[in-house]
Order: sequence, then C-alpha cells, then structure tokens
Amino acid sequence: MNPVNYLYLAGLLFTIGASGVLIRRNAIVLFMCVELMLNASNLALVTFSRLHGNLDGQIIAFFTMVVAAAEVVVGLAIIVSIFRTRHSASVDDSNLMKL
Amino acid sequence: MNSLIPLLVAAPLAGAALLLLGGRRLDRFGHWLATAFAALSFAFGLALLASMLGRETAERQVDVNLFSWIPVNGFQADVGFQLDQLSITFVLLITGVGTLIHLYSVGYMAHDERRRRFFAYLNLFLAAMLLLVLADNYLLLYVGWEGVGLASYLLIGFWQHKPSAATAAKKAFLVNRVGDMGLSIAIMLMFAEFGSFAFGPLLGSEGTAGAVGQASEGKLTAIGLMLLLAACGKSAQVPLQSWLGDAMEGPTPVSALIHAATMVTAGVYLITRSASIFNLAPDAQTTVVVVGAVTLIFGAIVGCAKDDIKKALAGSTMSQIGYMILAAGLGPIGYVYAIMHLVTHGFFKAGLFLGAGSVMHGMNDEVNMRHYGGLRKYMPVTFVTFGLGYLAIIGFPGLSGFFSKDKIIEAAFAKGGTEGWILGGVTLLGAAITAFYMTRVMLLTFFGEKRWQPDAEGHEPHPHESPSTMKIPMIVLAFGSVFAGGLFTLNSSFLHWLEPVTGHAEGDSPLSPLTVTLITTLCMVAGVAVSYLMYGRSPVPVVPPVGSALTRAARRDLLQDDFNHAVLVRPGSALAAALVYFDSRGLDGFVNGLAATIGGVSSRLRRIQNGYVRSYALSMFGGTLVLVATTLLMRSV
Amino acid sequence: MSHWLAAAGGNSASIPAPHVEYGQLSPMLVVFGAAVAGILAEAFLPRRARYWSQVTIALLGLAGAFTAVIVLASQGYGSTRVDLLAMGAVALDGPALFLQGVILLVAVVAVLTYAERKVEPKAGGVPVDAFVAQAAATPGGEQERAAVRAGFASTEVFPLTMFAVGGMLLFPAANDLLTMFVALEVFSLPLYLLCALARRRRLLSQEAAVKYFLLGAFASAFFLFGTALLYGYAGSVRLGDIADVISGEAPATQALLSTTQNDALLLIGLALLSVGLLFKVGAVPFHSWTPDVYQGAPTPVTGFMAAATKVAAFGALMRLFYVAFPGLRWDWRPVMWGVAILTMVVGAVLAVTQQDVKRLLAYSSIAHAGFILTGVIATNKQGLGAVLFYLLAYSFVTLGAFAVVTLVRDSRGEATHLSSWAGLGRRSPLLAAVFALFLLAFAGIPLTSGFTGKFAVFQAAAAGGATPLVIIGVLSSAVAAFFYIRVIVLMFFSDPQPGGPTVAVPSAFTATAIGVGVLVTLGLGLLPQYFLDLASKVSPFVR
Amino acid sequence: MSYLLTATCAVPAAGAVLTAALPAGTDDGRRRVTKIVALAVSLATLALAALVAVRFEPGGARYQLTESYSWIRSFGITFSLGADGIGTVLVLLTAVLVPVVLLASWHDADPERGAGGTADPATFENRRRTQAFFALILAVEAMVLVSFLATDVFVFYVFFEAMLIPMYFLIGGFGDRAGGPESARQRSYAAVKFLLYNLLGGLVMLAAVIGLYVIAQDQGFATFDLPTLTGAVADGKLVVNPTAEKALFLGFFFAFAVKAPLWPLHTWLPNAMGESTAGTAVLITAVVDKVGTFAMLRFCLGLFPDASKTFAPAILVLSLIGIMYGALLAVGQKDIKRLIAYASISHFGFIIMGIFAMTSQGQSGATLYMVNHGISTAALMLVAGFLISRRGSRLIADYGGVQKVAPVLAGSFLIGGLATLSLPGLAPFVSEFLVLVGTFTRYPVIGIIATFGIVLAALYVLVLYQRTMTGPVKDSVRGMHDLKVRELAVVAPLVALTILLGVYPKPLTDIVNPAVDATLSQVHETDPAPAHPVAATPGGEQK
Repeated sequence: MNPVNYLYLAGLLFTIGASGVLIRRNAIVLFMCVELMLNASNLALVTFSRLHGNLDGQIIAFFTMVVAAAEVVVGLAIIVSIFRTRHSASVDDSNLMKL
Repeated sequence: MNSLIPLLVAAPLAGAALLLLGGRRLDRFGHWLATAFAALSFAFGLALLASMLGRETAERQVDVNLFSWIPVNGFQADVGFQLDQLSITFVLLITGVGTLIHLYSVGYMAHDERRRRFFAYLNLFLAAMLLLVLADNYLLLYVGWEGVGLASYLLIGFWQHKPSAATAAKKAFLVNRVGDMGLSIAIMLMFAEFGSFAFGPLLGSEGTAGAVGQASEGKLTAIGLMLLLAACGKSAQVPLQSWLGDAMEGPTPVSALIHAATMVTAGVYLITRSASIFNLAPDAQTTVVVVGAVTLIFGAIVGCAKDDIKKALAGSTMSQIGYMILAAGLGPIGYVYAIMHLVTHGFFKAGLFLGAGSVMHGMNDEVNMRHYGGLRKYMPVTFVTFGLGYLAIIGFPGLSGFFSKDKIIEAAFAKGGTEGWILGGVTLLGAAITAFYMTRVMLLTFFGEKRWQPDAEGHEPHPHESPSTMKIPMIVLAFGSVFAGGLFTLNSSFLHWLEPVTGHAEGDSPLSPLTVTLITTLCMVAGVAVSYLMYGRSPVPVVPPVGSALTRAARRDLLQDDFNHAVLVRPGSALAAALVYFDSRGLDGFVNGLAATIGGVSSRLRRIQNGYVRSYALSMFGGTLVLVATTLLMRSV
Repeated sequence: MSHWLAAAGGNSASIPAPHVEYGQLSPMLVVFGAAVAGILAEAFLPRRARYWSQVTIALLGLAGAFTAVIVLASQGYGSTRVDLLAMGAVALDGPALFLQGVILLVAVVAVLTYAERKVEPKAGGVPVDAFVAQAAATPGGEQERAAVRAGFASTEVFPLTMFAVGGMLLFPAANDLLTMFVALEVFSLPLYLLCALARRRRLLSQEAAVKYFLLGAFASAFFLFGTALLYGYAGSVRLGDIADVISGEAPATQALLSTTQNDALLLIGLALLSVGLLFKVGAVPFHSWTPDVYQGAPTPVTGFMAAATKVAAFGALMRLFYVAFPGLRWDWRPVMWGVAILTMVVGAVLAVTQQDVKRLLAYSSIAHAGFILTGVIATNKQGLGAVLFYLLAYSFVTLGAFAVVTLVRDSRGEATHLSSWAGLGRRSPLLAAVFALFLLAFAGIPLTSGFTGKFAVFQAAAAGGATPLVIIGVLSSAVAAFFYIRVIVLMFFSDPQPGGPTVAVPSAFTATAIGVGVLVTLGLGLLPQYFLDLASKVSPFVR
Repeated sequence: MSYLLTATCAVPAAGAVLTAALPAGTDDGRRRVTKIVALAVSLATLALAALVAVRFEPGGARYQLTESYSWIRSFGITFSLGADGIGTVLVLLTAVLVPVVLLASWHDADPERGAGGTADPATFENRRRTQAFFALILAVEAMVLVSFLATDVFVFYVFFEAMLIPMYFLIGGFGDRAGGPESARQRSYAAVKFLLYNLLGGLVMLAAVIGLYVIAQDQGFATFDLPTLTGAVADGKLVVNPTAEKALFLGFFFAFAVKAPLWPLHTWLPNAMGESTAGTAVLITAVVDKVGTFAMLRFCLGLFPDASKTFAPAILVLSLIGIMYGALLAVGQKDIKRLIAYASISHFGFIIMGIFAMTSQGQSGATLYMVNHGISTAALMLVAGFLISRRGSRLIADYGGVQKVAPVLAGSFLIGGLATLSLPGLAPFVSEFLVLVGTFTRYPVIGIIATFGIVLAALYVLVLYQRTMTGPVKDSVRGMHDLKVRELAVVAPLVALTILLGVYPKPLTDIVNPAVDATLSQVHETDPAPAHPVAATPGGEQK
C-alpha cells in the first residue's frame, strides 16, 4: 500500500480532532480530540519514518505518547477539579472571564 | 554741545522713570519735578538752537551715534540722533508747549489722587515724541512712534475707572497700531530694497543724494503709501481718524498735548522727513493730498455738529492737520508751510484746549456747550486767551493762523491746473467752515445767556477763573497765537530756516498772493457771519434740535464708528467666535474623535474575547488556516 | 511487514552510544535536580518544614544553575565557543545561554514573589501565601475550610515551578523539533497546574487553568503535526538538517528527492510550528488565552508566566527561524509581518478599554510580543541582540508590575479592578510611583529599560528593511501609551474611593522582587551599555 | 575637557533628588526649608549658566565647552554636550526663569492654597506635596538644559521625551486656586492631552531617529553625534535620498511642531496652560516649548538641509496661520490663562516663521524671540497668576477695576502685556521685527500678512487689560491687596530684562549671530541681497 495514504489518513484524523475541539462542549471530549490530533501526528511521523527509511519518526512517536500521557494526567486533574466545583464538564460554563 | 542731544530725550524719560518708581514719597512734589524735567529739556533745546544758529547753514545738521542697537548680519539698527532745523523746530515746540501744559496741569490736576502718575505719563509722552523727531533712522523713529502711542494710551485712559475712558484709550492704541503696521511695512520695504533704513544714507542730506533715487518709482510709491498709512494713524487722518474724538476722554491737558505739540503732528513730521521719498513718488503724493483734503473737510464738518467743546476742538484739530498733510503732499512747495502751520497751530490749539479745560474746570467738568453761555464775565482771562486763539485759528488777519493757513492755501492753488483749483477750493471751503464752527464754539461758550445746568450730584456750577498755574500757560500761548505767524513770515525767516532740510520750490499760482489772501479773508468773514446769524442772535436751545441728516451724521462723527463696527468689529468678533468653536470642536474634535474611534474599535473588538474556550480555539484555528494559506500563497506568488 | 523491520534493522548497527555532556548541560540538570529534590521534600518532610525547605531548595537550585551559566559563559561559551550537546539535541550558544541566564534570574525573582507570606491574612494562625490551601478541595467546600483552618499550603508550587523553569531552559536551547516539543510540554504542564492554584477566586483560577490547558494542548497538537510534516519533508527533525535540505546542501537520498518536491509539506509544517510557538508568545490571532489566563492565575504565577514563557518562547521562535528556515525567509517574513502588525495593533487597541489591571497587563504583553516580533523579523545580528535585550528588559518590568499588583488588596484579596486603583498615588505614593515607573517602561519612555529595548528592536527592524513595521510600531506605541497613562492618571489624579483597597506591607521577598524590577528597569534605561554588549556579543545560533 | 556643562545640568538634577528627599511635613518650617533649598539650587544653576555664557566666545568654534562621555556604544551614542550660540542664550533663559518661577510658585504647592491636594493635610501626599512640586520643577530644568546642550541626537531625544513625565505630573498634580469641583477632571484631562500629543510627536520622531541612524550606519556613520552627522551631510559624505530625507525631516519636525506648538497641533497648549499653576504654565510655554523651536534650528536644518528648504514655504504658511489663528482665538477667550496660551501660539508662529524664512535676520530674530517671549510671557503669566491667586477665578469677567485697588499689580500686568504686544523699546519688539524683516526679504507677501498680527496682538492684550484692570471696581476685587515683596521680586527682574534686552540686545545678538550664520550655511542659504544696497552709495559721498 502506498504510504502516502497513511498521510491522508493522518491529515483526516487531525482535521477530525481539530473540528472536535471546535464543536464539542464536554471538556473531556475536547481533550480526547486533542489526543486524536496528537495521534494523527504520530501516524504521520511513523509514515514519514517509513518513507525516509530512518527511525527518528518512530522514536518521536514514542516520545509523543509519553508526553500525551503526561498531558492526560495534568488535564484530567484540572478537568476533574473544575467538574467537582461546577458539577459540569461543559467548557461553555467556564466563561467568567471575558472581554 | 552735541552731547545735549541725548539728554533732550533722557531728561523727561528720567523724570517718568523717577516718578513711576519713586512711589508715594514723591506724591507731594512729583508734579514739580516733572515740570522741571520738561523745562530742562526745553532749556537744552534752546541751548542747542543757539548753538545751531551759530553755525553755517551747511553745518547745522548734527549726528550723534550712541550705540549699536540691533546688529544682525546685514541688518544694522543704531541708536543715533539727528538734529537739524526740522527736528529742533519740533523739539522746541514739543518741549516748550509741553512745559506749559505741565505747568497748567499742576493746577488742573491738583485734586487728583494719582497726579504723580499723570505727570510721569506726561514726561513719558514728551520723551517718546522727542525720540520720534530726533531719531536718525526709521526703526528708532518707530520706537518713539509707538512710545507716543503708549503714552497717549496711558493718558487718554488716565481716568481708568470710567469705562468710556478705558475704551477710548484702547481704541486710540489700536487704530494707531494699524498705522504702525504701515510704518513697519515701510521699514521692511526699505530694508529689502536698500539694506538700510537710516535717514542719512537713504534720504541723503543737503547736497547729497540718498539711495532712494535708485529705486523704481513703484517701490517708492509703495513705501510712500505705507508711510502715509502710518501718518494717518498718528495724525488722525481719514480713514484712521476715529480715535481722535474719543480721545477727549482723557484729562484736558492731555488733549492739548496730543493735539498741539505731540502725537498728531508726528504724521506731518514723518511725511516731511521722508520728503526725498515722496518727491520721487508722485502717486503717493497725490494720495497724501487727497487724504489731507478729505480729512480737512471731514474734520471741519464734524467740528460743526459737536456740542461737546472738546470734541468740537478735536474736529478742528483733525481739519487743521488735514491742512498740514495736504501741504506736505504738495511736495517742496508745501513742506515748509505745513511745518509752519503746525507750529502756529501748536500755539493756538494748545491755547484753545487749555482754555476749554479752564472752562470745564470752572463748570464742574461740564463739556456740553449748550450748558455754557455768558461765561466771558466770569472768566475774563480765559475768555481773552481763548478768544485770541479763536482769532488765530480762523485766520484773523495779522494773527498766527492767518499767515500759516494763507500760505497753505496759496500753495494749494500753486499746485497748478485743475488740481490746483480743486485743492484751492477745498482749502478755502475749509477756512470758511473753520470760521463757522469756531465762532459757534465761541458764541455758545462765552456769549449769550446762561444755560448752566446742575451736575449729576445737583451742584449748581459756580464759574470762576482758574488758578495762576493754569492762567500763565494760557497767556503765554496766547502770545504765541498772536505773534508766531507774523514772526515766521517776516523776511520769510521760517522758509529760510527750514529750506535746507525740506527743500522748497515756488509754485506757479494762477492767483496772486494778495488775491488768495483776500478770498481767504472773505471766506472767513462769511463763516463768522453765518455762525453769528445762527447762534449769536437767538437763544440757543439747551436740548439740541434734531437737525438735518448731515448734522446727525456729523454728530456721530460721520458714522465712522458705525462703519468700523459693521465692517471690522462685528465680522471680527464673529470670526473669533467661530474660530473658538472650530478649535474646540474642529481640531480638538478631530483628535477626540480619533480617540473615540479607537475606543469604539476597542470595545467592539473586545466582544471577540467572549470567554468561551471553544471560540478561542476557533480563532486559533482560523488563524492557523490563514497562516497556512498565506504561507502557501507567498510561495505561489 | 518485513521492510519496516529491514528499514529499522538497517540502521540498528549504527546507533551510537549516547554521549551526554553533563557539565555543559548542568544549568538544566541542576534545576531539574532541585525540582526532584523538591518533590522528595514534599513527600517526606513534615508540613511545617516544607515551606522553608522548598524556598531554600528552589532558590539554591536556581542560584546553582545560574552559577553554572556564568561558569559556562566564563569559559567562553556563548561568545567565542559554541557547542552541540546531547548528540546534537541541545545547543549551547550565545542566545541559549543568554536566555537561560535571563530565565533563571526571572525565576529567582518569581520564586521570591511565590514565597511572600505576609500579604495574605493569616489562615488558622499560620501565615499563608497566594496559593490554595489544598488544590483538590472543592472551592468553598467543607474540605477546603478545614484545610484553610489547618493552615495547609500548596508548597508543591515550588517544585512545579522548578520543572517549568527546567523546561524553559531547554526550550530556547532545543536544537531539534522533538526536544523542542518535549521542552514545550515540560514547561507548559506545570504552568497549567500552577494556574489552577490560586487561594482566592478559585473559580477564576480553575477556569484559567482549563482554558490554558485546552488551548495549550490544542496548540501543541499543531506544533507536533508541523513537526511531523517537516520531518516528512526533510527526513530529520534536527534544525540544521532541515536547513540543509531546504538549501539543497544535504546529500540527496531517494526519499528526499520525492518529499522535497512537495513544498506544501515544508510550508504547512512551517506554518503549524509557528502556530505552536506564536501561541506561547501570545501573538494575535493566537492570543485569546492570554487575558483570561493572566487574570485568573495566581498573580505571582502570572508574573512568572508572563516573563519567563515569553523569554523561552521567543528564544525557540528565533532559533527555529534563524537556524532551520533562513532559506525560507521570503516565505515566512511577510506572514510574520502580518502577525506582528496585528499583534501590536490589536494588543494596543484592546488594552484601551480594559478595566482590570491584570487583563490590562495581559493585553500590554500582547502588544509587546508584537514589538519583539519586529525585532525577530529583522533577521540580522542587530535583531538578535535587540530581541535578547528586549526580553531581559521586558521580563523584569513585568515581574515588578505583577508583584505590585499582589500588594494592592481589599477584603476579597487582590483588588485588580482599575476603579479601585483610583487615588492610589495619594494613599501610597511610593508604590504608585514604582508602578508608574513600570508603566512608563512599558510605554517606552526614555531613561527606562522599555525605551532602550524598543529603540534597539525598532532600530534593528529598520536596518532589516522593515520600516513600515517600525512606523506601525511607533503608532501603536502611542495608542499603548494612552492606557498606561490612563492608569497613572487614575492613581495620581483621581480621588481615592471610600473603602478602596489598602496597600499591604510586603515581606522582604516581594520587596526584593519589586526592588530588583526597579533597579533593572532604571539600570537598563540609564546605563544599558553592559547589557547591550552582552546581548550583542552573543554568538549567532549554532547549527 | 571642562565639566562646566555637565555641572550646569547636574546641579538641578541633583537638586531635584535632594529636594525630593528633604523631610516631609505640613508645617511651614519644613516647607520653607524645601523651598529655600530648591531656590538655592536654581540660583546655583543660574550662576553656572552665567559662567557658561561668560566662557563662551562668540567668535569661536561652533560648539564650545564640549564634553563627551561614552554612553551606549552599541548604537554609537555618546553623552555629548556642547554650547553653541543659540543653545547658550536658551540655557541662560532657562536658568533665569526657573528661580523666578520657583519664587512665583512659593505657595502654589501648599495644600491649603493650591488646588489638587486632598482635604486632609496629614496625608502622605500632602506632606510630600511641596517637595514633589519643587523637585519636579528642578527635574524639568535639568532635562531642558540637557536638551539645549546635547550634541548627540539620541541624547537630545531621550531628554526631549523624558521631560514629559515631570511636566505631566506638574500639570496634572498642581493647579491654581481657581478650580471648581470640575477642575481635577479638567486638569487631568489637560495633563493627559499634553502627554499624549507630545508622546505621539516623540514616537514619530523616534521612528525618524532610528531611520536616520540606519541610513547613516549604512554609509559608515554609525553615530548620533550631531557635528559629525551635519558635517557629513554638508560635505556630501552622507547622502540621504530625497524621499527618505523628506520623511525623516517630517518625523523630526512633527515632534518639534507638536512641542512648539505649531498650528494645527497646538490644542494641547491652552488646556495645559489653563489648568496648571501659573508657574507651570510659564515653564511650559517659556522653557519647555522652546526646546521644540530650538530643535528645529539645530536638528531639522542641520541634518536635513534640502528637505528643510523644500518644506519651508509650507511651514511658513502654517506658521502664518498660527500667528493669525492664535491671536484671533486669544481675542475670543474668556479665561485669562487660556488667552495667554493662545497668544503664545501666535508668538510661536512668529518664531517658526523666523526659522524657516532662512535669513539671518529671521533666524537671529527667532532665537531672540525665544528668549524674549520667554521673559515677557513669564511676566504676563506670573502676574496673572498672582491676580488669580487673590480672587480665585480665571475668568476675565470676574475682574474689573483692579488697577484702582492694586496699582502695582496692574502696572506690572500692563508691562507684561505691552511686551506681549511687542511694544518698541521692550525686548519682544526687537525679535518680532527681525523675524518680520527676515521673512519679508524672502517672502514679502507672508511678511506683510504676518504684520497684521501686531494689530491683533494689541487687540487681545488691551482688551484683557481693559476688562480686568480698568473700569469701576468690582465688588469681587474690592480689598484685593497689591503685590507683596516676594511677588515684586518675581516681577522686577523680568521687567528689567524686558527693558534691558529691548534697548540693548547686542550682548545676545553677538552670541547668536555666528551660530545663525553656521546654521544658514548648513542649509546653503544666503540672505537675499537688497536691490539697491546703500553700501553702493556710502553716506551719499558719490553724486
């Protein structure tokens, strides 16, 4: 299979993720969409790694996963604490600060 | 001896400074101090005259350069004096009559609490006028010129608590400023054309030509017209005459000083001094003559209609100065006679004003002649001196005015051609009207029945003769009024005296001198007769009759103030008001509007910051798309 | 599947043993070490001892790291010597070392403001700082009240900050995109948490954290995708390699021949990377998080974040543009022109109508990002020095300004609404004068550091041919001056409100922080030569 | 190298610091110490300035007593001072006026007298108020002196801008007694307007300064040294292309025209002068604004000779509009201080006209005008201030007949007014006439129209005098006391100088003329020659 197709897939996933961030309300889902974008990047990295025939891309993908995991930890901590306060995970509820 | 020249100016100036800075402790004798300074200056003048008479005609002019005043590259103004026959004539007139007026004021102002200051201003007036006639360049002359304006401002407005006095003073200064503008432009023109504005190099002296000869007639005409504008301002010639009548708000000695010895004579001096320029600019000369002729009649008409004794005299001054300006405009045939009339006029007009002041002094400061009448019995000295002045001014044969005015009328005819006839006619008409209105003044004041009115506080007037400090000057001036003209005409002494400075040419008169004299005298008699018929034979109404349109207009100074108000004051105020509005709403409004626009944009843009994280993400996403698109576009372009 | 393995196996023999230059990396290592030590202290020390030990560890760590920077600099690093460390992942060159020094100094001052315990009223008889008693407790809940009564404190902010500092040290030194990404996350994640830890107004604080986190993660995703694309284009994430590929100097492999045909990969990758960095910088249109986060975060954190993040992010941005994309200058410069103009104008214009002092400073920081961008765009030696100097000057003014904000308080904590600052100059002229000095420095009035910085940056931009940018910069400075002056007017010429805020008397910590801010502001304004030299003598970026 | 110039600038600067540091207090004793110290400092400055004038050799080098210290090497900036003829007379003016202003403002900063303080005398602000006021004035003096002496474009710029800050606080913080409840708002509006206008001007100039440096740097002149730059421009070694030169000229000129102020950039002046104390108003119009016109002569003409000539006609038209506009607005004013402000705008029109007429009379006249306007406006404004302090109103309509109750005050006011309307014999006449003549020789029409200004000047001065001083005594001024000894000590030197410099301006012209020659030769301009010079027929010797 032409590896370029993976790139198309990666682009698609990235776009889906980005659109998700834009249209979903739930903070958790939003965050998952970001994760989707990260993983789209991973896919692209791995694909390019294959294309170029070096391992850099794959190694980066591993790093990304670790980073994403750390992000999850931090993100969930924040989201959970705000959920406890507001009893809502909707990001649209957090708009005390504006203008 | 020449070192006395600066002292001529310095003496009264020192007097003014001393009196102003000296404070209250000088209140008791300050007026005498000032009079002494004026007299000192007069003494210096006499000494200098004696010294001058002792020299040959060609060596009579003396130059004293004191110090370099404004030295800038290519521009050199010095403080220097030039004393010649013309200036010494003025010096003696100014200091002589000036000293008499000082003396008179000692009595006249005896009860004024600010007398010290009054004398300081008088001294200042003398100093400025002396500087004007002694300066050896136009810029220094300008200093004296405006100094006179300042002194007149201070003196006209001396009774500042009266709003009318303050207004009159302001008006005098402002109108004069318009004239000053002319002098200023004239000096600029001279500098641009010749690189100098000193008399010597510019105008030349006896036997030597000045630089003016090299300039084009157009330039000289421009300079001449600007000088004329200046002269109009100082000498109250049409169209800048409006301040003179109002200037009567000042104490009467001030009027005497302004009208006789100083101020109004400055214009005549300027034109005579600038003879070299005017001689080469016939168009400018013609304008001078026209201005003089118009003012001559104008002043005379105004003088006829006024009931206020001082204003009637003011109209007369305007008219007489018109004679002088006219004469000066005639060129070499008239210069000497202009100055001669100026000197004789200085005597009799000063005498008339001091007499008027004396009358007012005795009549609780009443100025309305309709409230006078029959005063000759109560104020004999005043009556006699005033009467001699009256006879002099109407040109009663043998008195000063007769000689000097006659010469001007002769010169007017001597202009030749149609012009000569017209000018001669105008001057004759002027002589007739002069006789008319002066007779009117005389009759209303000293003859007829008593028409005295109680003053505002209900005091009946008790006319009495004035103290001797006031009488002596009047008597001295009366002597001048009687004899000066004859003295000057004897052997044409005045002509020979001034000719080296002003030059002289005999005109080509269509009428013989005797004929002119006869016609003049006839005109005078006619004027007196008409006046006697109108005012001498029947009682004068206390309330003035409505009168003809001309009379009504003349009472309002021939509508000059209305004209100024409509043409200058009202549009000017409107413009100022409009500009104030424009400044706050237009310019500031623009800036404030800009600020408001930024504020508005800011408020609107703020709404994008709506607090929703998803919309922030959207803006980021949009930004990213734009960034990507532009980056790609940049490459494809 | 086999060719995947083959591709991997083909290189397996050539994987070299990693070589790490611990000495040269010591600034970062010391900071990370201090952070770990802080975690350990948090875990094992009794609650009473934590505050002092954490402050000590943090300050010692930062001081040690700064010493290391000085030592490296004295060895000639950064000026005459440059090096690539850790197998080329980390650069040791002038800009990196300079910015690391700045970040460390900023961090020291920031830690001082963290350590302030005199301003906040005592809780449970114990002096407390600006941070939440117990982050996990629900705001206003019983658990929180108990924690407050017990005098708990979130001393973990110190190790968190140290991690962030470590990441920031690495960020401008990162020589490949992966290291850059990791550094970005290492300093961002602690900051997200720190934002949530305000003692007062916890709802705002949490909201700030969630916004910052979500948007930050979003931006990171862009950065990462950009990394992927560039990797796809160049076959490497090393900045130098990418530059070589762009300029065609790299040995052409088969893969490169095909990928380099597609400039879209390169250009989109460049754009996406820029998004990630411009987000951290706070440039328009990626700025929208700034005001909300600055407002909601605990003020000491805001100060730290505003100063240090900007320093680190601009360092990375410049390294990216100067090292990886000098050959693409004609592609990215127009775009960055646009961004710079927008940033300056929008920042200045939006600040005009702000009512909250922290938001005002946030918008001001956006405008300043625009000014700094003009220096970045210059892409000349002067521009580099100017940006470095500007960052130094700006960060201390910012720290000082936010430190002042912590002192103006009413019963509900900091009184950040501008209306309550009315008449401050009459109650507390000294503090108001200090704040006015900072505002004037922000406005770029001569004899303050802000002016020198602005002059340097604009001068570089003009020399780099960006005259229109300079003119727009100057005009938006004028707009910006308007709102700085508005605050000064408010402080000095308005009457104080009854019941308005009081000015707390700070401990030596905050006083020192403000004092340092004042000193640096005046010093860089009056006698900037030494620091200008320092900034302009730095070596160029190493490749 | 002598240190005289540095000392001249440093003494008031040190004095400002010292004054500010004096012990605070509300008792008269403490305040008096402050005032006396400030006055002593300003007198010491005057002594130093006099020494500068004595040491200055009119026929010597263009810049004398030069000093130069390295400041910011990176940008070729040296702290260079040097006195030329024009600068020297303006230094003298400043040094003379500041003690006078201090003496005139003796009680203006006392909280119970001047406006702007709070009601409670014990507040910190009120206890420090006197110190602040006097220190700010001295600070302004120091900065103005540096501006007049700086021979480095950057140094000039820095102090040109920095002086806005103390001026701003002087305007905004201290008003006269006349203020109603609205006054605080009006005052802060005026202060902000002053600052924003001038800051905008300064920022535009900053762009031009940077542009100049960049262009010069490209051609090997990486310096801000004015003699070097002007020399290079004159020798053709530094060639600026015409478009750039025009742009740079406009950048510089804009700043100076705002400061000067030239129509239509003048609108800040009436507000600033109207709302501040009389002393501050004098400081603004007589001293600070002179920096603008001075800088036109020194910087615009020297650095951009061709552009100066290109724009001269347009600038002349603007200045002509300014002359008439200012005078007409002065006629329409109801407020004494605003009237004087508009009169100043008219006078600044004359000054700028003289400068750009490009003749030696014009420029010498303009320089003298700066001095004379300073003295005469100071006299008028300070006496107006004394008047206002007695009655507590700025409205002309509230006065009338003052002459009767306070003759010396009225007399002083009249002399100030007469000087303002350029009465011959008083100093302003000399300069005004020179400007008119200098303009006329090159631009006759403009010269003639400008002459109308002298009539309008008489109008607004005399109307003002008439309405306030003459007429029946109004109840509101009854019992008003005449000038006190301190006030006489303020007026006397000003009046004396007005007369002295009107009668004998040679000492000044001797100093100024060579500098004007040098300036004119920089723009390659010579005076128009008279058509029929008198010198061709010396004294009428030839026939």
